[in-house]
Amino acid sequence: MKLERTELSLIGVAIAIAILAQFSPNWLVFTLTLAISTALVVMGVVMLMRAGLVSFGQGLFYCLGGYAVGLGGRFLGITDALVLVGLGVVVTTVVAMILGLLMTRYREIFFAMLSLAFSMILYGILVKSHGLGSTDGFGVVDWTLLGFTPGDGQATTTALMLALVLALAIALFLNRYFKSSIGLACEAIRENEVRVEYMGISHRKVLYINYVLAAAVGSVGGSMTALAAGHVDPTMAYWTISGEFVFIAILGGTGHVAAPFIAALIFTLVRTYAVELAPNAWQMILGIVLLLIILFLPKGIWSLFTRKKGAAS
Amino acid sequence: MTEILRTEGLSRYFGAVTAAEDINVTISEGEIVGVIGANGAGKTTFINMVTGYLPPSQGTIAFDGSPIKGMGPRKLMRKGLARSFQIPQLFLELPVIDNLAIALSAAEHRQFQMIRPVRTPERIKAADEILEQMNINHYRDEMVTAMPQGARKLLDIAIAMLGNPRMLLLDEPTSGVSMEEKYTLMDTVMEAVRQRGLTVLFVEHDMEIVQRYVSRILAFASGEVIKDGPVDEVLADAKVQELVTGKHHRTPEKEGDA
Amino acid sequence: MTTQQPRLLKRTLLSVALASVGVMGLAGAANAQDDTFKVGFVTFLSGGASGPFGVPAAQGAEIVIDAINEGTLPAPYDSKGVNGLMLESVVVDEAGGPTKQVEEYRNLVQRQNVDAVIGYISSGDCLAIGPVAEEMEMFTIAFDCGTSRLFAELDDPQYMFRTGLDAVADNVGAARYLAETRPDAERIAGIQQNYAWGQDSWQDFTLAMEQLMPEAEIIANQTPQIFQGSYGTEISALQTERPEIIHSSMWGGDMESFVLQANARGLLAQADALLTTGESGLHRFDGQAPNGTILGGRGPFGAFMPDNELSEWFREAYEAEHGTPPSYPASKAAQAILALKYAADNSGAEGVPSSEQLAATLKGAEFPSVSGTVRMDLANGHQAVQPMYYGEYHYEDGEAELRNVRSYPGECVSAPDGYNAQQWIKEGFPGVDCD
Amino acid sequence: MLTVWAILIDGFIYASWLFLVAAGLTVIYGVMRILNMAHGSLYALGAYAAASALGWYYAQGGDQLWIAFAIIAVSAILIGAISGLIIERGLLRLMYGRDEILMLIITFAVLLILEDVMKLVWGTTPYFAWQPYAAMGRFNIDVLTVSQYDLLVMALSVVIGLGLWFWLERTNMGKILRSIIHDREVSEAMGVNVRRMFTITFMIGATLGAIAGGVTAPIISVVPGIGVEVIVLAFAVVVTGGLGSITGAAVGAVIVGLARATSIHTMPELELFIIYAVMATVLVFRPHGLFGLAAARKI
Repeated sequence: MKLERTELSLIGVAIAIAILAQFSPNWLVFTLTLAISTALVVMGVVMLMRAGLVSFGQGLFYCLGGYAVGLGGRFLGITDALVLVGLGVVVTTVVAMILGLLMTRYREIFFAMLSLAFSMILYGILVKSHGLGSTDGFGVVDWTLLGFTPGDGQATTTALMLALVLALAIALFLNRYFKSSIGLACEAIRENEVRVEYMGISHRKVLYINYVLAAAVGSVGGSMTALAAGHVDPTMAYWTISGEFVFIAILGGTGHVAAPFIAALIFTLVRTYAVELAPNAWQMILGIVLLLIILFLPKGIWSLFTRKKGAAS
Repeated sequence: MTEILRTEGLSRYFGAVTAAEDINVTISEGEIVGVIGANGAGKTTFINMVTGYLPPSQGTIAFDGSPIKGMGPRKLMRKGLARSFQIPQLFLELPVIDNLAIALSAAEHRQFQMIRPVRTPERIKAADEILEQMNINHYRDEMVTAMPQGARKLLDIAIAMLGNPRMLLLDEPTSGVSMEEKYTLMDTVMEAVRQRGLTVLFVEHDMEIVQRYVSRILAFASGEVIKDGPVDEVLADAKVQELVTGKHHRTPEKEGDA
Repeated sequence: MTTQQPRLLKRTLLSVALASVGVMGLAGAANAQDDTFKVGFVTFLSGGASGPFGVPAAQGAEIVIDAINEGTLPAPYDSKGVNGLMLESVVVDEAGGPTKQVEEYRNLVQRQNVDAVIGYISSGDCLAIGPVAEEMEMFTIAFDCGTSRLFAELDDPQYMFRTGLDAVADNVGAARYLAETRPDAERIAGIQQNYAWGQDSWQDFTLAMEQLMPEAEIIANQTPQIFQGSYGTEISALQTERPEIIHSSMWGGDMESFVLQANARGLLAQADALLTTGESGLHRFDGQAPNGTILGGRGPFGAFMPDNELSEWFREAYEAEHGTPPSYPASKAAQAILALKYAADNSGAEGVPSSEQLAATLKGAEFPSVSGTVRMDLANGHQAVQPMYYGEYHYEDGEAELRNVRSYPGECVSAPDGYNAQQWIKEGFPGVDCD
Repeated sequence: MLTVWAILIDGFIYASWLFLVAAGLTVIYGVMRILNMAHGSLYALGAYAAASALGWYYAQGGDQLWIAFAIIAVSAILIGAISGLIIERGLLRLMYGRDEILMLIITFAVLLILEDVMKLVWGTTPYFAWQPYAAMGRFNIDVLTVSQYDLLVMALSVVIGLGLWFWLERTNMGKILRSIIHDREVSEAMGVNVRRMFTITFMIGATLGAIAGGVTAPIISVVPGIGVEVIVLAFAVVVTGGLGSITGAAVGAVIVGLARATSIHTMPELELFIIYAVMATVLVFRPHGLFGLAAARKI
C-alpha cells in the first residue's frame, strides 16, 4: 500500500512527538495525552458534522469509554490497557448500534437535543449509582500494557505512547475514510439527502455506520482519558463537556483529519494559560477566542493551513 | 415494443386538494414522451409518485412488468428508474467530480467502502467521459456553486444517467435556462439519451422544444391526463389548447421570451 | 477576507504557539527562587460553589498568608514567613471536573514548581487528586472535601493530608444532637442535593439515626438537582409527609434558597430543619430561618470557632477586610495554611523544606489552629480529628447568634482507623468516646 | 387525594415558571432561527439586576410591596432590553446567514463571556432578596401551603403568554413577523425591514428572559451559574413543545411541570431523568416536537 503525503506527515508528526516526549517535562506529556484523547472524541463530533449532524451528547460515548476502563479494571480484573480500551469500544459500539437506529432519523437541532438527552440520561444513571461513587466517581486501577507494567513516573509517558499509537491508527483510517465512498456519502447527505436517495444510497445506513464509528472513536478518547487521569466520574457525560467537544470541533474546522488535534492542543493551552493568568475571567477569554475564530476563520483554524481558492470568503 | 411503465388509477390528494386523479398511462421502451400542462396541473406530482418520492393515495404503478408502488427512490433507482429535478439536486459544496464519483460508487454498489478513495482512476475516467459528453468538463474541479444554472441542469441529468437507468424522467430540464441555451442543452441531453437507448419522459413548458424532441405527449390539467397521443394530435386538441398551450402553442409562463 | 490576512494570522498563530511551548519548556527547566515557598491554592472561583465556599476560602487563605509574610500572626505562628521563606500562592479555579483538576495539579507541580498544594472543596476532585499526589510525591492538603472514601481508597498515604473532618462526622454529630435535644421526634425527613455529597450524607445520617434514635421513622427524602434553586415541589412533597425534623446537607445558595422558601411556605413552622452546613448562612439568613433551626459548620469552624488567640485574630482580620465574620470555609482554609506553616517551621529543613520533610512533620502532629488544637490522628496520621459542633439559630433585633451549642469530641463522631465508616456506625460505634 | 392536589398545584406553578423561562427562547428561535444559549445568562442578568435593586430598596428602609414589584419589572426590563440590543447589534448582526448550529455556538460564546462579566460586576457572594416573596404570604390546603407569590408568577406567565399570542397573531407587527417566519427572502423582497424586526424580536426575547430571572430573584439565592442551570431546562421545554411555537412552549411547560411534580411526589428518585425522558419520548413519536413542523425541501 502506497502512503500518500498526509499519511507520511501524520506518521512523521507522531514519531516526532514520541521522541520529543522523552525530553519534555511530565506535565507537558500529560497535557498532550489529554489533548490527544480529547481530539479523538472531537474527531467523532467532526465525523458527524461532516454528515451535517451536530451532537451535543458525544460525552455519552466519551463517558462509556471511560467507565468501561474504570469498571473493567475494578470488577472484571482486567489490567491490560489495550483490552480495557477494546472493552470500551465493544460496549460503546453496542450502545451506539441501538441508539443509532433512532438517532439517524433526526436532523439539526433535534439531533443535537436528543443526543444531549441520552447523554444526560447516562449522567443521571451514574449519579444515582451510589455504589460507583455517584458524582465523585472512582479511581482507575493501575494498568499494564501488553505485559509491561509502567513503573513509577513511567505511567504518564506510557499513556502518551499508547494514545499516540491509537490516535495515529485512527487518524490514518479516518484520513482515508473521509475520502472514501462512505466518507463522501456523508458529505453528500449533509448537502442533499434527496439526491443521495435518488443515487441509490440509503442515507439512513450511511448515517448509521458513521454514527457508530464516531461513537467508537469517541470511546477510545474516553478510555485514554481515564487511563491517563486515573479517575472517572459522571461529569464525562454532562452536557457542558459535550459542548466543549463541539467548541473544539468548530475551532479546528472539519477540513482535515489533523484539525481536531491542533484545535484540542490550542484549546488546552489557551485554557491552561487563561486559568493561570486570569483565574476569574478565563471563561470570558475562551468565549472571546471562540468568537474571533468564528468571525475571522469561519472554517476553523485549519483554514490557515490550506489555500483553497475562495474557501476563506 | 415492450411496455416499461404502466400506471392505473394513480391519484394523490393533499387533504382536500387533488394533485393527481386517476392517471392511466402506459409507456413503451424507447419512447420519448413529453408531459405538458399548466403550473399545478399535476406533472411533478406524477413524476414524484412514479419515482417513489410521494406515495400515491390510490392506484398502481408497474415498472418493467412488476408493481413498484410503495418503493422509495432508492429501490426504484436500482430497478432502472432515474430522474432529474426542476431545481437541480446537487452537492453544492462539493467539487463536480465528487458529485459524479459518489454517484458512480453507488452505481457500483460500493457506497459503503471505507478505505478506498471514492475517486478511483476508473471513476475519474467515467466522470470525465460524461462531463465531456455533457459539455461541462471545464467545471470538473469546481464547486457546484461556481456553475451557472444550465450547467447545473446538465450535471443533474448526468448524475441521473450514471445509475445506468432504463428510463429517465426529466422534470423541466430547461426551466431557468436562457432561450439561446435551451436548444444546445436539449441537443446535448437527447444525444446522450439516444446513445444509451433510454426511455424518456420529460416535463416541458416550451411547446417548440416539445415538438422538436418528442413523439408523444401527455397533457395534464387539474391533476388529470386530458389527452394522450402523438404530438400533432394532442397539440391540435381544443381542450389542450384551452387549458394548456393557449391558442399560439405558448404557455402563460414566467420565463416568457428572454 | 483578503489573502494577506490569513497568512499573517497563520504566521502569528504559529509563532505564538511555538513561543508558548518554548517558554513553557523553559519554565519547566527553571528552578523556583530559593527564598520563597510557593503553594498552589485550588478553590472554586466560578460556578455555584464559588460564592459560598470557594471565594471565602480564598479570602481566608489570603489573609493568613499575608499575615504570615508580615509576621503578624499570634503565637506560635508569629515568626515571619514559613521556615523563614516568603509564602507565595498561586490560585487556581477548581471548576471543570476531576480530569481537568488532575491536569491543573500536574501543571502546578511541574510547571509552576509549587512546593505544596492546598485545596479541593469537591470530593470528586479530592478522590482524583489523592493518587496523583502520591504518584508525584507532592505534599498536599485537602482543606474542605468531605468524602470518607479519601483515605479508605488511598492505601498507606504518604503525601496527602486532610485538615478537616469527613462528612461522616457531620452526620453522626447531627444524629447525636437530635438524640439529645429532640429525643421525642418521630418523623424524620430529608432533602439532599442529588449527587455524591447528598447521597453519602443521607446514608450516614440515616444509619446513625437507626442506632441513636431507633424509635424515629425515616419517612421521606427528596433529592433535587444541585443548583436547582427553586424547591416549591419538594417542599409540598415534604409537607404532605408531615415531618417533625428535616435533615439537609444542601449547601451554599441551594441551602439558603431552600430555607427561604421552606420558611415562607410554612414548612419550617411545621418541622425543625437540621442543616449540616447551615453555618455559612448564619449571617445571611436575616431572620428568614426560624429560631431553633439547627446549624452545623462541619466542625469547629466559622461561628463555631472556639475562643482562642488565633480565632480572635482571624475573626477580626477577616471582618476588617470583608465586612462579615468568616464562615466555615474561610476558617478551614486558614487552618490548612496554618498546618502548612506548622509543618514548614518544624521541619528542621534548611531553606525550602521538601515534601518528605513536610509530610513527616505534619504526620500525626498536633498543632494549634483557629479551631483549637488539631490532632492529625486518623488515617495513619494524615486525617485531622476534631470535635463536631451543632447549635441553634437565634435571630433577634438584627443580630444572629448560635444558642444551645453542643460539641462532640472527635472520637465521638469519627470512625477509628481500620473501620469503614458505615460499618462502624452499623456496628454501634465500637470504640466510641463521647466524653 | 392531598397528593393529587399537590401535584396539580406544584405542576402548574413549575410549568408557569418554565414557560416564563422558555418563552423568550422560543420567540427568538421562531423569528430568527437562533437557538440562543445565552438565554440563561439573560435570565441570570435579570435576577442579579432585580436582586441588587431590591437589596438597595430595602436597605433604604423601603417596605412597599408594589414598589418592590415595580423595581423588579423596571430593572429586569431595562437590563434585558439593553443587553439584548448590545448582543444583537454588536455581535449577532455580524453573523446573520451563518449556519443554525454555528449561531448556537456563537451564543454559547456569549454565555461564557456573560458568566464572567456578571462575576466581575456582582462578585460571587449570593444575593438574597427575599422580602417580596415572604411578604406575599401563603394560604393553606390541609397541611399543604401555597405561596401567593407563586400564584402571582402563574398569573404573570398567563399574561405574558396571552400578550405574546396577541402580539404575533393580532398586531400589524405580528403579521410582518409571521411573514418573516414563513419566508424571510420573500418578505425582504416585499420591503420588510428584516434587520429592524430582528433587533426588536431579540430585545423582546432577551427581556422575557430577564423578566423570568427578575421574578425568580426573590425566591432564590442569586449565585453565579444559575443561568447555565436553566438553559437545558428551557431547551428541553421548547424542543418538547416544538421550536418557535408559543403554544408549544406552553404545552411543553405544562407537560414537563406535571411530569416532574408527579415524579417528586411519588418517585423522587426519578426526578433527575424526568425532563430528558419526557423530551426523548415526545421526540420519538413527534420528531419535531408537539407543535413543530417539518420543513420540506423544495425539489
